[in-house]
Amino acid sequence: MDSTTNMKDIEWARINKDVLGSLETPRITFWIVLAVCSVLVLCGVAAEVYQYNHGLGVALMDRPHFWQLYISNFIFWIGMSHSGTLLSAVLLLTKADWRKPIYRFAEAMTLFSILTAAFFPVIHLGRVWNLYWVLPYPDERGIWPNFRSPLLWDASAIFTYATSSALFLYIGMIPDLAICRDNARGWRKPLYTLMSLGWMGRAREWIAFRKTYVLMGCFLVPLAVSVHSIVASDFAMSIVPDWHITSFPPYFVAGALYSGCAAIITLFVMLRYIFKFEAYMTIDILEKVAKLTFAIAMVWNYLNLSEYASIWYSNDMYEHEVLIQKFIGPYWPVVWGMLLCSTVAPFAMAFKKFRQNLWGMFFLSLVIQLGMWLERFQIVSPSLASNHEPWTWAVVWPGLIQLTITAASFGWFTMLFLIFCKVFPSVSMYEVKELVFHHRRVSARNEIEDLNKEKDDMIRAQEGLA
Amino acid sequence: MSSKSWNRRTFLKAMGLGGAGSALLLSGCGNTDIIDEVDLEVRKEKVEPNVDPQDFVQPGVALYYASTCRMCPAGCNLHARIREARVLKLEGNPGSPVNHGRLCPMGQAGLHAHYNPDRLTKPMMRKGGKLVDVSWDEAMDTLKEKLAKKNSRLAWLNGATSGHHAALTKAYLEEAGSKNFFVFDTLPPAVGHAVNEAMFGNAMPRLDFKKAKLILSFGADFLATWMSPVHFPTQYAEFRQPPRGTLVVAESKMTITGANADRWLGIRPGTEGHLAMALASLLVEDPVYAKRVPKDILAEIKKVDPVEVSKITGVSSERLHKLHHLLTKNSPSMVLSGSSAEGVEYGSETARAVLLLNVILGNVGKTILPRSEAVFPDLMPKMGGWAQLRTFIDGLHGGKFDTVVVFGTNPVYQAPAFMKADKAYAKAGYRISFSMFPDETTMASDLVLPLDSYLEEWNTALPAYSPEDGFVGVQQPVMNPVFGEGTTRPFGDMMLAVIKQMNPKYKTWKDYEAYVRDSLWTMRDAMVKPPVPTVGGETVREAFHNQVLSTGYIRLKTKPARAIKPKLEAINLPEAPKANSKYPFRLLPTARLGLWDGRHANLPWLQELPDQLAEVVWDSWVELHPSTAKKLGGIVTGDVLRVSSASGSVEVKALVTMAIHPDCVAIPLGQGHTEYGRYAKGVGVNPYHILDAKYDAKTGELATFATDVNVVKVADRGSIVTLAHGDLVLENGSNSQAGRTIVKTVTAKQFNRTEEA
Amino acid sequence: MRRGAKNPYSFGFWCKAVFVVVGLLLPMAAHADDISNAPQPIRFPHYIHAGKFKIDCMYCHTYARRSKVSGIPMVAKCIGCHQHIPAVRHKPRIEKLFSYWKKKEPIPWLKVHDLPDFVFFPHMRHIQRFIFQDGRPTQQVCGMCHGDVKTFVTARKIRPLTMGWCLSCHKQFQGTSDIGKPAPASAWMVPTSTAPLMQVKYPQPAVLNPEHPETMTHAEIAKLSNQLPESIREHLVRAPHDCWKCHI
Amino acid sequence: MRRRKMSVLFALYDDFDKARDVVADLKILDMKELVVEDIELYSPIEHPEVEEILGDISPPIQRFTFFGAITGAICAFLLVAAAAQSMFTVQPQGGKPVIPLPTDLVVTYEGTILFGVWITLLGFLIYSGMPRRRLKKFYSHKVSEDQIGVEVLMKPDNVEKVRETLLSSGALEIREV
Amino acid sequence: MGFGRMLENWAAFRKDDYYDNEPYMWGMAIDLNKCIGCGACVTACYAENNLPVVGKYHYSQGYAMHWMRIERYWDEPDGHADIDISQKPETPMYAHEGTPQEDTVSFPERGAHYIPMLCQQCNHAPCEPVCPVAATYHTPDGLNAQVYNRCIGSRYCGNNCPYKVRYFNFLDFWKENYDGAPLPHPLELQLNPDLSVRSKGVMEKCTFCVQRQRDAKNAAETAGHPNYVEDMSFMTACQQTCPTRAIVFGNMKNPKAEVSKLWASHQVELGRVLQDKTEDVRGYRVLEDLNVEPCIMYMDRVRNIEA
Repeated sequence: MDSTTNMKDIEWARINKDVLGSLETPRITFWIVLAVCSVLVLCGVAAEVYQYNHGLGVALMDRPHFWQLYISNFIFWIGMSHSGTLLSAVLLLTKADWRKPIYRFAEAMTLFSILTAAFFPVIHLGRVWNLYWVLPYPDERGIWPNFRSPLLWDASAIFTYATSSALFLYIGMIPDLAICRDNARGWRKPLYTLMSLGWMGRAREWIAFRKTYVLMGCFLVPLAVSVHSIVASDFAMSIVPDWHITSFPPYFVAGALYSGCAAIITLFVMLRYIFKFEAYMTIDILEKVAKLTFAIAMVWNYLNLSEYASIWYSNDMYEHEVLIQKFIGPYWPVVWGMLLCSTVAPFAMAFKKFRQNLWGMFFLSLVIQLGMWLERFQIVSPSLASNHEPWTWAVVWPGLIQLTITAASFGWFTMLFLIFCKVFPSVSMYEVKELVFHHRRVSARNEIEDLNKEKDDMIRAQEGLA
Repeated sequence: MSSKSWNRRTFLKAMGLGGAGSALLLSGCGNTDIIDEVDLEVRKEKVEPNVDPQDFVQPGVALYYASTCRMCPAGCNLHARIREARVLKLEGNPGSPVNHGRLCPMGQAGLHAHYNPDRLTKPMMRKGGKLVDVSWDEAMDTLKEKLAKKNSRLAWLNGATSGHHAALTKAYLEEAGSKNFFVFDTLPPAVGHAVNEAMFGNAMPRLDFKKAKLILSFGADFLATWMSPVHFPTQYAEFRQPPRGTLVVAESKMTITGANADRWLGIRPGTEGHLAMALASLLVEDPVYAKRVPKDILAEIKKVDPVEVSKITGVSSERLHKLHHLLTKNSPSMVLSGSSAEGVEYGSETARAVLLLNVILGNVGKTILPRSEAVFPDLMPKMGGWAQLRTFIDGLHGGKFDTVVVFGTNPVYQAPAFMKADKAYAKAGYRISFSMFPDETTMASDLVLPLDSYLEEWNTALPAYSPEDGFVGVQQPVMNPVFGEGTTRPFGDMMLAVIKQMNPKYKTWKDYEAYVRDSLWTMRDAMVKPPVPTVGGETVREAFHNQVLSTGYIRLKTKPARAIKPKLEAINLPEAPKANSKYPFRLLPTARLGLWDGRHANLPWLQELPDQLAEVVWDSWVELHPSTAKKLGGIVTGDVLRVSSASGSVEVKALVTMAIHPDCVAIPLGQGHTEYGRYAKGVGVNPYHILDAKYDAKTGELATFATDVNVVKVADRGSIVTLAHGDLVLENGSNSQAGRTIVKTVTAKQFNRTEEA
Repeated sequence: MRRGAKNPYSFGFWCKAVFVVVGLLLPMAAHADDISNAPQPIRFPHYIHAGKFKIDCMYCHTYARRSKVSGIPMVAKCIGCHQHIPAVRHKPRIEKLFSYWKKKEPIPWLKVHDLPDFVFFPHMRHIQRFIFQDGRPTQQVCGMCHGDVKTFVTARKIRPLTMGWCLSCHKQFQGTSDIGKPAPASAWMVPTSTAPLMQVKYPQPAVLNPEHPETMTHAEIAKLSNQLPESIREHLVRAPHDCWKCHI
Repeated sequence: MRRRKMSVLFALYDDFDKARDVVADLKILDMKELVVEDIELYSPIEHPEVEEILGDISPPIQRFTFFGAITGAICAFLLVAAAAQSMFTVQPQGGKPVIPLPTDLVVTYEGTILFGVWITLLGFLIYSGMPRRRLKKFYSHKVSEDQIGVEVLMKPDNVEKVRETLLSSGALEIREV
Repeated sequence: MGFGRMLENWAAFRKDDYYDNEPYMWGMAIDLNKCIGCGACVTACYAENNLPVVGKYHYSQGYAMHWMRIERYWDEPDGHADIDISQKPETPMYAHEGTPQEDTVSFPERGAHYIPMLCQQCNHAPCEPVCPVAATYHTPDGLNAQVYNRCIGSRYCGNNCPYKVRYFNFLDFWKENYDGAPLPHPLELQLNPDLSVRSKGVMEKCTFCVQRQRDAKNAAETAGHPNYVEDMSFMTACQQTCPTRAIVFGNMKNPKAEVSKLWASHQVELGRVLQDKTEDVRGYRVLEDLNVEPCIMYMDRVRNIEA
């Protein structure tokens, strides 16, 4: 099962050929998916324009439900971004080699899910055209945004996260861009030349590069944690029953990693199929990711249950109400669906057979993501539905506009991601080379040891004869 | 129609030009919007100066004019807030004894009647079967030709009216030599008035809430729709001050009054009289009470068996004794009988039985106070009721009238289907309608004369229930006609123009304003405190008018009232209502504070004001008790039911509530218009249309609460729009506080103990 | 794209495009705001009335000291003077004025100083403060916002009348302290004269405000004010530091 | 004394070990008589060992990071606690304490990371001598693919010695500039 | 100047009595013993504050814009067992049956629980700190202000309001009135020029009729006593129209004002979560336990349980 067997006899040249080939000729599936996504995006744009002209009423929220799907999508996408950081930064710092073939698209996923998430607070605004008022710039009115509002913390956190992860992705790509530059033709040539900053693979460059990369990794890990904690504080800082919970930040972070890992599995299988990366994205890497996902799933479940428990024992009338309404109230399909998808389903990953089943994992990852999406919805809506004021209790389900824009966000994300994979190497060539190099080293050392052993045996045999 | 001399009227005109045309006025606040990109008008803003205003007129500074509210017969006194010649807000007149500076929802919504987009702005005549706009000259000529002559076959149907409108109408009818003057208004309790008249010698004796320690109301919704929606609540507030009076309400469907009762007795419909008799029989066991009633009636009372009654009414006998105990303990008390008690075939019997309690308890003279006779009888309010409408419609059916004038009421909409009011109205020779709105009757008329709103015309109005004798409310225009000159006209001007042709002595008055001013001036000597000039250089008459107009009402000297000597008659209540297997439920067409009897259905604010108990907006509904709903096969709120009586059926959404007796279903009044403008047309149903032809035996009033109906479910759950719009709330059934203490309650004993000091 | 092919959308091209667009938009934007060339029904010569004859602003705009709005003089006021000035009766604009008067119609002036509708500017307060308390000359005070009207023909909007512009003045007069505790009047008020405050009499409306007792004497007010806490009692005048003073 | 123009030899090897050997040889040669001015290694992947071959060339990027983080913290804190406070009229503070600590901490934290990352990038660019406008003449695509390049800088009269040293350890190709 | 303000703000770090020197602190007291739930206050609010009529459809969606609503509850809350809500209800006879009904029928025999719910103008308002652009803030008068033209419609305040008395303009109710048509002429003539008409995407709420306050203060300042507005010299629209005088509004900094007297006599104090009240005193504030410090005191509903 050890991957050295197949990894070590990959020619470096072949690595270049395969990965660069992925930029040229994908399967037809690529174009189909791309077309579907762009249609979705167009629908979303139309919906948004309609909402912009008529006001948020067309999105069918109502008085207690001032927030709904837009915000839960926001949390969902922000959460998805975390796994990228996990794979690239955390595993980088922990020197886990198996990350090398897959961390590139994980990072890309991070970046694009942030870009997707960043749309939602804007779409959600009642007066989008005044968005710039949240920026702290010295205007003539002499009024600054209210930094006490967690929404501004969001803004700062997301800005930092987006730029940092973009830089992280870019820096990590420079050597590969150099490779592309050396092999590209046509319009790609100037692009890569520009972006590879004249990388020549000198020793100095390599050393500075490695240092920078590690340092950035050190920054990204706490950053990722802080970002989702801040998103959680949007809720934890309010007094809405069942939002005002101390354990929300860790709960959100765990959920984020959970859904993110599931997303990685999805994209893993997708890329492996579309770009024919069977040689690099091997089954055992998939299994490693699955193990990781399973562990995180257990953490998330623990936090989820502990939240229920803490509410139950808190003896707080308002929160009890919400909890009960969650399970037997009108939102029960959402809550039970979430529990089914993201608490029960992941136990399939306890079995090795399943972990190594490519399409099984693909399906499971989709289920888990659905579950986590429902989780975000059941965080936002039921609390608002049965709030402090019994008179205003109400149930409202997201309308067509909200759903369209949600679907569009998925399309938008996938579209950006596929385009990225088409333009930039989605598998880090130099790191795979390093992987191969080390495997060769290891196997070479083994051979030498074998030879020595034979020699000793012969010597011992001769001594025995003598 | 208006003078050209520079007096206050012309100031209004000059000021009003802005108000008449558009909102573009001084101060640039005409269009108020938080972002300029959205403007209520497209043009660049203009500033239009006054031509020649009085010196107290300042743009940007609000003025208050005193007038009188005519949204219902209660006749509250107003202060209208004016800015830039637009009336912006109506407040109560603090000095007024009627409303003490307060107003009800309808009074507040008077602005929407005044500014209503559906108001008639042009006179219309029926030519070739359809109504067409005509010029005022033509309309007035036709009016004079039709009315300005002796004509005994002329019939005049009026809404509840008072003051100089009433006087002028009376004068005209005398000139025309017609006796056919009918007054029809739905809500005033005609039966109660008749019984009061017979018993206490006055249709509406004065009620002293402050003195009463206990109020026992048999369906008298005095906090909302019982004659004065504002005056009685103000008195109620006093009544609830420590030491706090107790309110017990016995009715079949909870009204606002019932919702504020200390004890609400949901009794079976139509058995209020029996309950009263039972109480009487318990009371007269005590000789102190017994000696207050003559022998024959006493014997009759003694015949009543409380146990039997508690079976009939559904009020347990221990409750009866508790009530008896309360009545004996809290004296003086006050017993009121209201529409829902009187709206049955034996209504006057019930009313007499109820009011008899006042006599037995000796409240007469303590809380039921006499009135002195009217100073100017012509000005007194004319209430009327179904009986007069009945004779009017019978007359129409009999082809007795060739010319019919309808003013201030809407029979075609109000009258039950069996009366065939529309057909009868069609039979009339020539139909003239004075109206502000395109209501059903107006649209069926031959000549339609658009009226000024009550905020645009001169008049006097006397309250239906007057807290003081000799109280006259003065009404003056607070702004120019909204739609400008030559659109709408005041009723008074038109009638004056007609009378002038018949009697030259009316020529002395240029217009109705002069007529009202003069007649007010003639009242000067009868006033309690005639105004005297305060400012130098002011003639007595100027001073009189300025002060009367700025006060908004006048008080007249009255002779001391003679004490009430109750005249009691025999009471013969029928047995308990018979079982009716075909129509098992009793239909209660209950009035809403807001839509009233349907005349306010075209006011958006009132349509959007939730019903005070059902919390429903913009709709009709039928209320059932949960047990009834269960019995009918699990009806839930929102189901569409067909409510059918012997004379018709309506389809309306169900609303399951506990505040109604299981024997009856209640449909609110006010909706179900087929005309009457964009806000009212096609909203809800009108329960009056399915009433049976049952009349009160004595007074001949229509028994509106005597119709039995059957209820079947025709469609599954639709949406019913309530203030608490949430499904969660609806599914919780009764809106509960879910354990939160949003409204806490303490007992009256604690209340008195802590707040007596 | 082929090498060496001239890129039609070069950087320079975009620069030109932006320049042209802005060049087109700017005058339009400027025009949208400035209606000084708007056709007023009567070309009212301020420079004659305020300049040549030195008529006090508040003689015509008489509401300014009593009301939120300065107000356009009533037609009767114009007539009141002009019926005694036969010298100019023949002028077309005076003819027009009289024709309005005969028809008893208001003159449909176009609004020049048109604030956004969510801004509320009480003329009364500013007049009270600067003319009657500081005793500054009227034209100077009105000129703070309306410019040197005595040189205009019809009024023009020459100040931006934006929030920043308002604040520029208010901050200055507000003093440094705006955290809760108001600055005493001496902190920012520069009395230029010791003229006594002019008493402004409100004309008596038809009826008093509802629920409004007859106005109290100063003794009563003093008595009542003494019941207020010490810190509140001292007479403080200050510029607004509260959005709701101007925006509702 | 007048410096003479240097000449460069660039050799390609198919294996890192060979490259390492040749560097060692060149060092020995250099010890005998000073021929080599400078040696640079070109590789498609990172070889941490080159540090001890070519001597310590480790750049102090972490200092950039450190100062960047400090700057970021200060700027962000000033943004909230100073700039904002100086801009606030009484209105936004609404009668509450004017230095909201959680906010300050959060924004400071984010600012720290933001500046830290950017300035680290700056340090990287400086020490790796990038961005470079054009590549060196002898640069070969092979380097970015699978071969190791050794660049030797020397006086022109030493070219031959070095060349045979390079050839001796099996250079696939040698370019001279 | 900015720098000076910064220093002052820092000097005032952790200072929490900014508004103690302010002359005004508007408060309200609502007597549920008097309130009959007629809804006059609601209509008055519509008339005074330019509230749009949204029509049936939008009302059903929960877009209603009444700043003030009258809630009607049927049940008695817990902890009030002294009110006997467990009356054994009478068993009525159905006319169409001869026999008494088996299942006992229950009526709300103590009537309804009416409570006018409007913005409580909290002193620890949860809506204030969460607004990203500081469009809602606390005025020196102790009001909870909402600046419409600053609002960008993030609706965070609406979520955070425990009373749910913030109303969001989901649509442009003036351009798309109750039936999608713009507000018909001449209804726009009624609009109150003293305050603005809100457009779509803006949060709005009860302001204690701030436009009336402003006029009253102007009058007081002109009359020469800028820090003293006579009690009852102006009223909020709801107070002015309330037929039973259940609503009392005034300046709580003025000890002689009726509202301050009521608060004092009912032993409700601003600035404390748990009031130490003697038994049976009726004053309380809704959802007091959230420590949001409402400026509206309610007085318990009263029922005579001997009846």
